[in-house]
This record gives sequence, structure tokens and C-alpha cells, in this order.
Amino acid sequence: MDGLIQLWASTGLSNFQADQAVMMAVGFGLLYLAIKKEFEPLLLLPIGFGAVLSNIPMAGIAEEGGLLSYLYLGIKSGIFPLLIFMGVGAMTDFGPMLANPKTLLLGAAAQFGIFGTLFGALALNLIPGMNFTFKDAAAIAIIGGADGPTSIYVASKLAPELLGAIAVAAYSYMALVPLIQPPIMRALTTEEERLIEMAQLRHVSRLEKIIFPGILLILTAMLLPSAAPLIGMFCLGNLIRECGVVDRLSKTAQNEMINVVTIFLGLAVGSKLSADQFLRTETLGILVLGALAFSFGTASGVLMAKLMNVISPENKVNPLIGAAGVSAVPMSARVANKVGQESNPHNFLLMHAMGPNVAGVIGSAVAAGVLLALVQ
Amino acid sequence: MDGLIQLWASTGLSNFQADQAVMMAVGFGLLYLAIKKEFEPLLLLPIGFGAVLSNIPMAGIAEEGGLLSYLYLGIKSGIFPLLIFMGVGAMTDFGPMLANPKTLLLGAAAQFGIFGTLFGALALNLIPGMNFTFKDAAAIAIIGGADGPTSIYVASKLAPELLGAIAVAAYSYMALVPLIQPPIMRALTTEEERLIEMAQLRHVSRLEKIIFPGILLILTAMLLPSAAPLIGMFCLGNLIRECGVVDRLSKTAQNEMINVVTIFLGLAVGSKLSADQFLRTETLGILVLGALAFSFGTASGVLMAKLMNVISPENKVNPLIGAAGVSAVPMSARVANKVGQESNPHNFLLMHAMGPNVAGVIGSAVAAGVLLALVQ
Amino acid sequence: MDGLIQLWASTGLSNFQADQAVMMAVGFGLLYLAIKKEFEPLLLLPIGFGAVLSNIPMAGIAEEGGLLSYLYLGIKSGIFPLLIFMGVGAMTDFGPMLANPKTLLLGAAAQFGIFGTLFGALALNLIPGMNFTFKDAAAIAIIGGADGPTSIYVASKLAPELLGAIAVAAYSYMALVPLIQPPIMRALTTEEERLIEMAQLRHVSRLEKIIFPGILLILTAMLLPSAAPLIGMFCLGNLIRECGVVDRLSKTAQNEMINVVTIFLGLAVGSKLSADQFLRTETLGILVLGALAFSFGTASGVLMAKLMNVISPENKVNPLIGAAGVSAVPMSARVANKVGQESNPHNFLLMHAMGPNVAGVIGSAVAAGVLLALVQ
Amino acid sequence: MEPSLSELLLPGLKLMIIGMAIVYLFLALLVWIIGVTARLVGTMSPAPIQHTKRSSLEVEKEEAELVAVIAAAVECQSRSLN
Amino acid sequence: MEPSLSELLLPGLKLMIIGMAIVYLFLALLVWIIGVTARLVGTMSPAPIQHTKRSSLEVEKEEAELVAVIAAAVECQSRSLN
Amino acid sequence: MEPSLSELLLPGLKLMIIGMAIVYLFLALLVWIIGVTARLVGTMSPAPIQHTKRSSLEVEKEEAELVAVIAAAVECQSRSLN
Ligand code: NA
Ligand code: NA
Ligand code: NA
Repeated sequence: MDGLIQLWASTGLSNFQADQAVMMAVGFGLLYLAIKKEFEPLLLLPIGFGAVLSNIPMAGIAEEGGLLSYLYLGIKSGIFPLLIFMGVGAMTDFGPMLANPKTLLLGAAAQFGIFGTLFGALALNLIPGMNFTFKDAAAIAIIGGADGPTSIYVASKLAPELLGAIAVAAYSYMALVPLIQPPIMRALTTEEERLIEMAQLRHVSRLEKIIFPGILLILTAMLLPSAAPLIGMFCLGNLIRECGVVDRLSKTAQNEMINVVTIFLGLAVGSKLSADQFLRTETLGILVLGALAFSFGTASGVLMAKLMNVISPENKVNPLIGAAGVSAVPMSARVANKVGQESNPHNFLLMHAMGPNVAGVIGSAVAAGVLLALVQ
Repeated sequence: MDGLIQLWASTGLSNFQADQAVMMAVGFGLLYLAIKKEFEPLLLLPIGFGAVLSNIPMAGIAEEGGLLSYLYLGIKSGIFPLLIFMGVGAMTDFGPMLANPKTLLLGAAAQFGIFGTLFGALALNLIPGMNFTFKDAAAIAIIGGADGPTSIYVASKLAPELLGAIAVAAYSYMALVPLIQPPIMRALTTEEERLIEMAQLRHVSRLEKIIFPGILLILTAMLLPSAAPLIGMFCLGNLIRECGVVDRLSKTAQNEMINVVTIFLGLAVGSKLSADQFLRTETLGILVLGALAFSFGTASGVLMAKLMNVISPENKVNPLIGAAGVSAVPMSARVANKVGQESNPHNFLLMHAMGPNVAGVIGSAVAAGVLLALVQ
Repeated sequence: MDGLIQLWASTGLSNFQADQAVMMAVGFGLLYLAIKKEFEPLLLLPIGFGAVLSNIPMAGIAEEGGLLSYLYLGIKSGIFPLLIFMGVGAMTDFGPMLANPKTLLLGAAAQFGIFGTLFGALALNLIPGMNFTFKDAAAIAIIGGADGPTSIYVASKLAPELLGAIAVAAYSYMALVPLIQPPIMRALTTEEERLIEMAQLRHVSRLEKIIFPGILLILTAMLLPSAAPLIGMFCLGNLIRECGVVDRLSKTAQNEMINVVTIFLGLAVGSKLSADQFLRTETLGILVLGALAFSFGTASGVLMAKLMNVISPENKVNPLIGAAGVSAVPMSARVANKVGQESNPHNFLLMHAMGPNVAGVIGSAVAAGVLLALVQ
Repeated sequence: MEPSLSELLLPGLKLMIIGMAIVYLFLALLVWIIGVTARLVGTMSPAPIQHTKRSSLEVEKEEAELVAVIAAAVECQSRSLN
Repeated sequence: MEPSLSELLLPGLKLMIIGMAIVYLFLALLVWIIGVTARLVGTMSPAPIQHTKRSSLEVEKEEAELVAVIAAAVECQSRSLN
Repeated sequence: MEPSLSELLLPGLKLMIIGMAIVYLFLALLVWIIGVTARLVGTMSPAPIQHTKRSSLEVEKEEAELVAVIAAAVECQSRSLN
């Protein structure tokens, strides 16, 4: 009988706590969103699964010595998000942005999503139960960058205990871009604006594409070294892609390497979805702020495009592509294209929207550098 | 001359000890079995090579600071066997088992190979020179699970000093399944039984396949958390495979990731094949017990199938597929098919045998959980 | 204003030191050589990029806790160079060498490039400003082996502070083989010698190819255990390639695994290109010695071939293939072929030169073992 | 003092009985749940009336072949890493 | 003593202004440098005089094919990893 | 006290001589063993009487193709890693 009692004492049933059950349900909810709704499944599936695994009572998978505790070292050290960023760099074509560099300003404007949210998070302290430090606020704000690895990198430095909620919010809202953005885009533009057709993009030479990551890196090194790890690895990936002499490295960085790291990163993020860190009033605040951040960013991008049309009316920009400045590559570029085609089915904005889209990635990495430099 | 003397003193020849030479011969023996006899070459080749490398005198490849000592950390932490298990999950099709779930009971029965062997290992203490603790016995017994990563995972937790012998025995007997099983299967069945044809398997929907890993994980979390790391990673791999939205992760988990980890795992297991741990009377006991474990498991599976036919005679099971319950995927399912075709060449048992086959993997992971929970 | 001042104080501009700027320029120089001149781009691109990243002021990417400091652990432990060596083994076909084993002696002769340079490095201490210890000299000498991973492995053990300069010199000179070798080869051979046609290579059976890595490993274990990690991993890769039963491991070792490790290794080597370790008189000495080492090695190989023709005139060797003994696979074999075809366009020396070429890899690993055993 | 043999064997017997019982119970429970799930799934999603001309299986198989051929072709190239 | 709200909000406002300013400056600088680079590159390597003979129809057809291929590739892989 | 130059150069010379001797001996031994092995292998497995009509190059090329196809096929299926 001793054995049976010992065994019963070791079962999950006898040790389940309500909040662990809730967190496992959250994990399964994320799996549902990932699989059924196809919400960023590459990340949300491992994150959801990691949440389930780490909340199994007695198993200790996320505790010291458990598998997920080892994987988390890859986030704590920054290695995983930086390798993902390198892989994303190897997948990114800067061509459309280089062809029309002023779209970079749209990517800049959309970062208001970050800084506006930072202010909002601090203001939320007015509400009882919400208690965000300056660091917390900065980590939450980065959700507005609409960039997964950047969010995880910044959160792991500034507010590791919020990492789970922030990553979940970032990827969820990225998946919700087709729902969040269109109403804002329609509200802020007139029909004529949405009908603007843009001039065909000029040809960008291979040399320009090879030089660009170097330029970006030098500028970062000189002006904002705190963004250098993120932007540096991004540039490395992009250089590997464009230089044409190390295709085998490029292929591996875009495929097997990023796939393996994605699984590990997702599981490790999921291991931070523990009850005591996630089932708090603050998480609600994070979810609300995340939605606001995306809305702010979208609006800023669109308004910036309209401003640019006022300043230089001879070479107009369709303001819909301003919304793509939040990054969320390539989802928000597709949304811009789709909303544009509602007005004119023959207006192909996709390539034009890819410019602000990848500019948004640079913009949020720059913003991340500002936060890492000024918030400690 | 000093240099020459110093050099001679640093050669292997002047430092070779007999037992190191023997262990290198064991290593080359494993390489021979792997390459010439195709005994589970994916694992036995790296294991054999690791054994050779770690027994080179003066080189210290398996000692503190040597390559294999670093690779061994991947086993000690459980990371390597769990990643392999994830990859195996991504390679496993539960369809045949879901189509005929009662074959799970065959996979359960075959685990008698584990627990019977545990008892046998304890009884071996009667023989002078054999000296197995309770933990040792449990680690040895898991060989009967016929599942490589499970054996390595359990042995690394319960009896790391026996890891080398246990892993070698597990993989060797898995390779010997076509020799060990058929006589037992023939002895325990009648010709009529071997001629039983089974109804065609029903179609299993994609949804059932997606839901199954979740169900298995919940059940494990509630009843046997000690099995949660193993079963959890297995379920993750299977979910990645079946969900259909993360095929790039599935491909990597089944190929590059598992290949890299297999090389590292094999080398690290080989590093535990040192003379002082392997050249002992106990190793003989382990080899004998391993053979018994496979035989017990095979017999239990077959007898369980016969029992099921007695209980529900309207829907008969060919008892040969009971032998596939030991796991050893897909070798033992193939053996069941082949022995069945000796009686009737047109009786295709392969798919029917895949049910108990993959059930055996679950069964031995459950048994591993029981051992980890109750043996400390 | 505080924020602005704080930000300015955190910029690279306000913290740039002249030597960091110089080192970043060195890094961009390596990128230029890698991309534009295709100097061993697989390694020099990551090395150059690592040099740029690690010299960004304030970013601390190569400092304790930075990404490159973690990656450097893979070099310090020897894991990365050994894994690369395994991958190279999996890419190497020993067939041409086994068909004409006496070409091994050409690979032996070319190692004079190593030991002659060792003596030269010690002699350089005569020049004021140069200050090489015995260990430094040995680490520099290994450049003459014309083998990247071997150089990195030895340098990381004997003179980690010279690692950056040594790796850069090794890969640069390997890329310069088509410029360095031909004049030496022409100077040391007569037109008749260059016209020598060699007998067609005999067929080498699969069994011989499978057995060879085992033989090489046993010999190393008995005579030179200090070379066992390098040669052992090389043999493992080659056995995986030739045995024919683990092709999935071979494929991964030759592709994804070596690609990932190459990126990491290159970045980590680049992190050792810091101003205080690279901008010294000694670096000039290393560059001069590296060029000498390659020249010595080339000359020794050619002269050895001529000596062999004197000793056994009935079965002549074209002395041009002696130059391939330095390794630098497959560049120097191609050079031998090309110089040969200048004299007779129908004389195909490529396969004949592959023999000394891969023998040179073994030779330099043996020489590395000698250095590691005798220099401490 | 080493444990006597009966001190070792008795727990072994107990573990054997408990262990087999748990394995059976666990997998039997799984059999039951799989059955329930299959019925629930069957209830919720009536059998799809598709597979009109070519089964999706056929298409998948063709695609797999194509991928295999392309993979082989890609694989065959460029291995110049030293 | 926790910081009062205004003590938190004021730095937040400052950070917002400084941050947006830096992001704009950084990217605007990048716009300028990209322009300069494009001109330098264009100067150094004169525009290749190609596309002379082929009809716009041919080009369109090729582009259509390309689009089809890219669409297929994108659908097959769906690299929405971010 | 730094070591004097001759204190450094002499060991260097010694190492050079010992090192080259070992490299030569090692590889010469390997030459001999390879020769012995080739003869033993040749003795044990008498030379196959093949290569009658088609050149070995053709066969090798075909084999390489076959290997690629089979590898792709095998890769796609049956993954018996356990
Ligand atoms: Na962004
Ligand atoms: Na089993
Ligand atoms: Na060499």
C-alpha cells in the first residue's frame, strides 16, 4: 500500500492547483489559436505547448534542472532572439525599401506605437491593481514594435517576469493585424487617397543591396550601440543573403537554424507562462496596451504618409502603405494591399508596402536600442 | 633526446592498458555490428566510435574538458534524449493505433518485459559477483521497453554508471528483434491463430490525430507527471507533425535536428563505455537480462492478444501483432508481418501491427514514469 | 536635457577610439575580400563581421555576457573546430590517396612549412618589437598547415590571444594559394617534369575506404594521442560518409551542421580581432611568417616529389602535385592541375593532386599533435 | 549492512504488480478516451463528401515526389566548404 | 516611498519625445545615405543598356510566370515567421 | 629573466627535426599499412569481373543519380530512427 500512496502523492491529480489548471487551459487556448486560427503558429504553437508543459504539477519541467530551464538560458543570454533575428535578416529583401527610401519615414512614424504605449503603461498606474515600473512600461511598449524577437530580446533584459505575457501579446496582435488595422486605415483615409497609384519601383542593383547592411551597421555603431546586437545580427543575416558567395550559409540560416531556434525559443517563452506571473491584473493591462500600441502605430504610419503627401504633392504615396510601417512582416503589407484593392482591384500596393514594412523592423530595433540605452 | 623521451612518454603505446585495448575492441565490434550487420547503425555507429575515442590513452577525450565530456552534459541534463523523443514523435503516425485503440492493451502487456526484468535483476544478486541496487535493477529493466531514448533517459537518472552497457544492450537487442521474436511467436501461437485476418482499419480523421497528443499529455499530467518530460516532448513532436500549420518545424525536427542530436547522443553514450564501468560481471548480467526482457515482453504481448480473443471472440486479433507491443518501431511490426506471411502470404499485418508498436512506445514511457516516480 | 546627454554619452560617436575604428575597418576589409575577391568567404565573411561587431564601442557584443562571448566558448572548449573537422571528414574522399598511397609522403613533406615557420618565428625575436614565446611560435607555425580548423584548434590551446590574427592569416593565405604557389612551382620544376603524365588511378574498393578511417584512428591512438581529438573527429566524419548505412547523418554533417558551426566559429574568431590583440607589431610578423610558411610548404612538397622520382624513376610523379601537399583542399589541387595544363592542356592532374591534398590534412593534424604534445 | 535478498525482492514484486497495474490502467483509460473522442469528432463533423476526382492523398503524394526530386537536385550542388 | 505618478509620467513624456526624435533622425539619416549611395553606385557602374529589344508582351509574360512561381512558393512554405 | 635567443632557437631546431621525423614516420607507416590492407582486401574479395562494356565513369554517374533518387525517396519515407 505504501507504494500506492507514494504513487498517488506523486500524481498530478493530488497536486493540481487551480491556477496551474488555468494556465494549462491558457496553453491549450494558445494551441487552439495557433492551429485552428493560424495565429502565428510557428511561435504560438511552441509557446502554448511550453505553457502546458511548465504547468504540469510535480513534473518540474520549467524548474531548475528541467528541460525548459535549460532552454530558457538561450533567451536569458540573448542568443535565441538574436539568432532568430539573423534568420529573419536572411529572409528579408530590402529591395523595395531601397527603391523608395522615403518609406523609411513611414517605418519611423509607426514606432509612435511604442513610445505612446510607454506613456500609456505609466498612466495605467492610476488604476488600482496595476503597478508598472518604468522598466515594465518600456518592456510592454515594445509590443508596439510588432516584432517578435525584438520584443522578446527587450523584455528579457528589462522585465523578464513579464516576458511570457509580452511575447504572447506581441505574437497574438501580429496575428490579429488583419482585424485591427483595416478599420483604422479606412477611418483615417479618403477614398481618393486609397485610390492613389504609385510609380513603379526603380531597379535596385545587387551592389546597393550588399552595401546596405554595412551602412545600417555603421550608422548603428556610431549613433546607437545599444541596438547593435539586434541590428548587427539582422545585418549579418541580410549580408549572408545578398552577398551571393555563401549561399549554403544563407539557406541554413533561413531554414534549419531558425527552425530549431524557433522551437527552443517558443518552448522557453512558454515556460514563463506560470500562474504567479501571468494570472495578475497587470496581464490584462498588457493585453489592452498591446492592442492600443498596434492601433497607435497603424494610425501614425497612415498619418505620416498623409503628411508626406502634403509636403511633396508631386510624388504621392498611398497612405494605406503607412500602416505597414508597424512591421509584422509580411502580414501588414498584405493588409495594405488588400484594403487598397477594395477601392481599386487593379492597384497593386504589395511591393510598395514592403518598403515601410521592413523599415518598420529597423525602426523598432532602433526604438529598442533607445529603450535599452535610456531605461535602467 | 629529452624531446624523444617526452614524446614516447606521451604516446598511446607506452600508456596503453589492457582494459583500454579491450574497450577499443568493443568499440570496433560495435562499429562492425553497425556497418556490416546493420544493427541500428544510426546509434550504434556513434556509440561505437565514442567508445573508441574515449578509451584512447592520454587523449582524455571523455575526461573533464574533453569533447565528449561536454557532449555528455546533453545526456546528463536530459536534453538529448528528450529532443530525440520529440523527433521520434514527429515521425510517428498514430493513425493505425487510433483506428483500433484496443491494440493499446497489447502495448501495455508487453511492458511486462520491463517489470519482469526488474524482478530478475534483483534475483540476480543471488549470483556472486552480481551486485545490483534497486536503482540499478530499474535502469536495467527499462531495456525491456525496447526504446532507445527512454532507456538512456531513465538510465541517466537512475544509474548513470550503467548507462553505456544499458544503451548498448537496448540498441543491440532492438537490432536482434528479427532473431529473438519469431521463435517465441511461433511457440505461443497455433497455425489457425497465425492465419487470422483482421478487418481493414477505419479511416482516422485529421482532427482525431491532432487531438490525440493533447489527450495523452493531459492524462499524463494528471496521472503520472514523472513521465511528463518524455511523453510531453513526444506529444510536441507529434502535434507539430499532425497540426499541418508548422510543416517547416516538423521537417527540421524529423531530419536535421534529430540527426545532429543522434550523433552527439551516440558519442556521449559511447563515452560511458569505459573499462572500469563496462568490464565487470554486471555487464554480463545486463546482457542476459536484456535478452530475457525482450523475450518476456514478446511473450506477454502475444498472450495478451490471445486473451483478448477469448474475451471478445467476435472481433479477433491476430496474436502475432501482440509481439509488436514491445515497440522497437518499426522493426517488430515488420517481424509480425513477416511471420504472419509465412502462414499466408496474402495476409498483410503490417498496418495492424503498427498500432501495438506505437502503443508500446507510450507504454514504455509510462513504465519509465512509474520507475522514476517510485524508485529513488 | 539629461536624457539627451545620457544618450549622447551612450552613442558610439562619443566613445569611439581610434583603434576600434581601425579594427572595424579591418573587419570591413575582410568582408570586402570575402565578397568581392571570394577569399574563403564561408569563413572570412563571418570572421570579418565578427570583427566589426566586437569593435562597436559600448555595445559589448564580445564582452562577458555578450553574444560573441558565448559563441567563443565553442572555440575555447574545442567543440566548434572539432565539429567542423568532422564535417570536413564527411566531405573528404580518400579514394585518390588510397589508390596511390605514396602521395602521403608529399603531404608529409609539405609540413615543413609548419616546422620551418616555427623556427622562423623564434628567430623573429631578433627584431625589436617582436616578442614570441615558444607557444606563440608553435601556434603561428600551424598556419603553414593550410588548414583552418586545425589552426584554430591549436591556436585556441597554445596562444588564444593570437587566435584572431592566426585564423585570419590561415584563411587569407588559403585563399591566396592560386597566387602564392604557381611561381614557386614553376621555379622549382623543369618543363619536362611538368609534362609528366601519371598512370590512371586504380579502383579503390568500398571496403578499403571504410577500413581506412579505422586504421588511421588506431595509428593515432597508438603513436600520437594528442592528435586524437582532431583526427578522431575527422575519421568519424569520413566513416559516416563511407559506411553507407547512416547517410542521413552524413548529409547533415556535411550541410546543416557544418553550416551552423561555421557561422558561429567565424563570429567567435572575429571576436578575437580586438585592437589591443591585433594592432601590434607581432601581427605583421604573423602575416609575414604565414606567407613564408605557405611558400616553404609548397617548395618542400615539390622537392619531395622530385626526390621520389630520383629514388623510384620507374613510376614517376609529376612534381606539381607535391605543392598540393599543403592541404588547402581543394584549392591547391586545382592549382596543381592548372599549372600542369599550362604545359599540356590534356594532362589532368586534378585527381592525382587530390591524394597529397587530403594527405596534407592528415599531415597537418599529425604536426598539430606533435606541437600539442611537446609545447607547453 | 546490505539489504537482505528478501528485503530487495519483496519491493521488486510490489513494484512489478503496481507498475503493470498502472500501465494497464493508463492505457485502458486511453483506449476509452480515444473511443469517446472518435465518437465526439464523428458527431461534430459529418463525414466530408469530397474526393470527387483525385483524392487529396494522390495530390499529396505527387507533391511529395516533386519535393523529393527538387530536394535531390538542390542537394547535389555546391559543397565547397573547406 | 514609491515614485509619485508625475514622477513617473514626466520621464515617460520625455522618453517619448526623445525616442521618437531619435528614431526619426536615425531613419531620416538612413534615407539620405541610401540616396547618396544609390547615386554613387549609379555613377560608378553606368546603367546597363539592356531591355532594348524584347517586347513588353514578353516581359509581361515572364513576369506573370514569375508571379505564379512566387505565389506557389509562398503558398507552399508560408514563411510568416517574424 | 627572459630566455636568451639561443635558449629559444635550440629547442626550436630540435622540435623541427623531431616534428618532421614524426610526421614522416607516421605517414610512411600509413603508406605501408594502406598497401597491406589493399592486398588483404584484394585477397579476401577477389576482384569483381565487371566493367565489361560501360566505362566506370558512366556507371559511377548513374550510381550517383540513383543514390540521389533513392536518398530522396528514403528520406521522405521510413524513418526508422528510434
Ligand atoms: Na516595427
Ligand atoms: Na516499449
Ligand atoms: Na596541411
